Amino acid sequence: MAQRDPAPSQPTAAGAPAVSLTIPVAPEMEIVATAQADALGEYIDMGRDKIDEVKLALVEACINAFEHSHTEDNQVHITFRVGGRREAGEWLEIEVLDRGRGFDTAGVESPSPQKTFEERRRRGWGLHIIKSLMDEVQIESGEWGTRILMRKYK
Amino acid sequence: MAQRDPAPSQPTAAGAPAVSLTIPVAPEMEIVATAQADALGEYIDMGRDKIDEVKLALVEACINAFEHSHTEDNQVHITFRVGGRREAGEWLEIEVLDRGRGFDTAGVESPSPQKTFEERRRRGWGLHIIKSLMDEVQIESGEWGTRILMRKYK
Amino acid sequence: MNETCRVSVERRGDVAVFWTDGYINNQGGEEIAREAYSELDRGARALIMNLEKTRIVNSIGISILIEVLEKVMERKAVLAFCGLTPTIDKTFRIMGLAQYAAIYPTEDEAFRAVSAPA
Amino acid sequence: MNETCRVSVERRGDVAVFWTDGYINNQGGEEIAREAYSELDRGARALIMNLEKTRIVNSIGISILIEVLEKVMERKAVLAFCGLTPTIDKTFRIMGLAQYAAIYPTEDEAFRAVSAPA
Ligand SMILES: Nc1ncnc2c1ncn2[C@@H]1O[C@H](COP(=O)(O)OP(=O)(O)O)[C@@H](O)[C@H]1O
Ligand SMILES: Nc1ncnc2c1ncn2[C@@H]1O[C@H](COP(=O)(O)OP(=O)(O)O)[C@@H](O)[C@H]1O
Repeated sequence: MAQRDPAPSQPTAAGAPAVSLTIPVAPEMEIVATAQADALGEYIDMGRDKIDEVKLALVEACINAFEHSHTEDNQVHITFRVGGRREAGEWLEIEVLDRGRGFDTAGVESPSPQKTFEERRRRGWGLHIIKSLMDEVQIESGEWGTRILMRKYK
Repeated sequence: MAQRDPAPSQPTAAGAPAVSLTIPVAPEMEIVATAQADALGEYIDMGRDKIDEVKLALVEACINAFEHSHTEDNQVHITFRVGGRREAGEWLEIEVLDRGRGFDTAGVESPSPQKTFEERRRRGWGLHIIKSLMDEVQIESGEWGTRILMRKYK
Repeated sequence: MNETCRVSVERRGDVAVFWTDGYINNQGGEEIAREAYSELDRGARALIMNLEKTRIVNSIGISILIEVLEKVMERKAVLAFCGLTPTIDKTFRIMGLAQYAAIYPTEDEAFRAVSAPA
Repeated sequence: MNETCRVSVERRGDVAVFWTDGYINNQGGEEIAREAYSELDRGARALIMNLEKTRIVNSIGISILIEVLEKVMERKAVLAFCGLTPTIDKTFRIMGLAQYAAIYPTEDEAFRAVSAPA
């Protein structure tokens, strides 16, 4: 693999117990990854519907990496952290990192039902869905790849 | 972390798609790990009962690492591979690696119901259970830590 | 790989009822679309999609369902969804699918609604 | 953390029926042991453990169940298990628990067996 700058590391929850998962770029591996979101959601007693929201956001982040990133290592790196004041955790945070070609985050056009139905531009909803379903989302992208950090409170 | 020899690497299934999971040494993280065995078992359409056997073997390998290894990095590294002739995979292989102090694998006494009940030595079943539930098991241990490689066919 | 969505269809007069089971991604969406177009070709006037056994529909899957919805509208037929989890319901609303297709809690309600004389 | 095993107990005459729900590890095992000893102290002559809502019992959990079984035998009471998954059944047989405790498919069968006059 070519040398590149490392991804910026600013763990918002340093010290929180982390579970890291690396999945290959392959069909339906995004669903395999959601099993971990499920297990950690249950670990902090997050409700079923919120866990489903987290799982869909994770699916969207993974399929973006699969489809758009052209990663060099053919992998997507996911880190799960739980934390908060109470022992068992108050939030679940997921970082999805690909070492792909990145994109201009400011240049992404916002989707709308009108564009979708009237102009028949049906794609382009992934990032919007992620932002709608998670409580906090940070997206960073550059030549080193793309990193989405998202958090959901119980 | 101190420099150590790396664990011997002899992936029996090089090239097979791998999912890697790192969990912290913390209560019930072994159950969080089983979610991945579940998902990958389902991915290759392994039957429910066999998946349960794989999950228990994984639990035993994790709690051994938690309890006995005194790992330096406070983590357990798990790699899942699926493979075989057919596209969707015929087996699930799990490698559980800790960077702990290791143990003398030849020196472990075999358990038996008699020792358990008559001599009241009730522990010491973990490795035996792993070997009973999985189709193939390799255990390597040394100063670098311990590595259990186990495979189950569909 | 049994995550792949299974689709079954039953015809009741000019209503076709679809049941999905599992993850709806591009593949699952295309499977649904194939079945839907074949029912429209066979004269179905209403399609009901019962998603109660599906917990995740990704945005690609939804984009295909939107394509199906557009075809349904072109044919002057109707499309109704039922059995949506709160998350799927929310996503359908975000993407505007709920503005053009009807969403009912249960299959019975969907069936009564699409069978009512216009 | 809701993986932790929940244990509930119901007394029927001198039989105590236990239901577990979730993973039985050291903590879950100790919870069961506490409840079991309290039932023995309150004169139970038979304990039935229905594990149908438990899919994993680890070897530490089993070692605690074996301790409970030994206490039960010391008191000349009996212990019966039911609702075991094939994997739990297999592990109980490997560790010899099945040689000293009875295993029944269903709670009814276990209840009939332990209630039968000796
Ligand atoms: N991980 C990524 N790597 C490279 N480009 C990405 C990544 N994620 C998103 N993008 C870019 O952002 C655009 C919008 O993404 P998204 O909102 O998920 O919609 P869609 O995937 O349907 O295009 C994509 O078309 C792509 O150009
Ligand atoms: N990952 C490990 N690191 C260090 N020692 C281990 C590890 N796994 C097993 N052992 C050693 O092997 C012994 C037998 O393990 P096991 O059969 O699982 O039974 P138990 O954990 O109940 O003792 C342990 O007591 C320990 O000394």
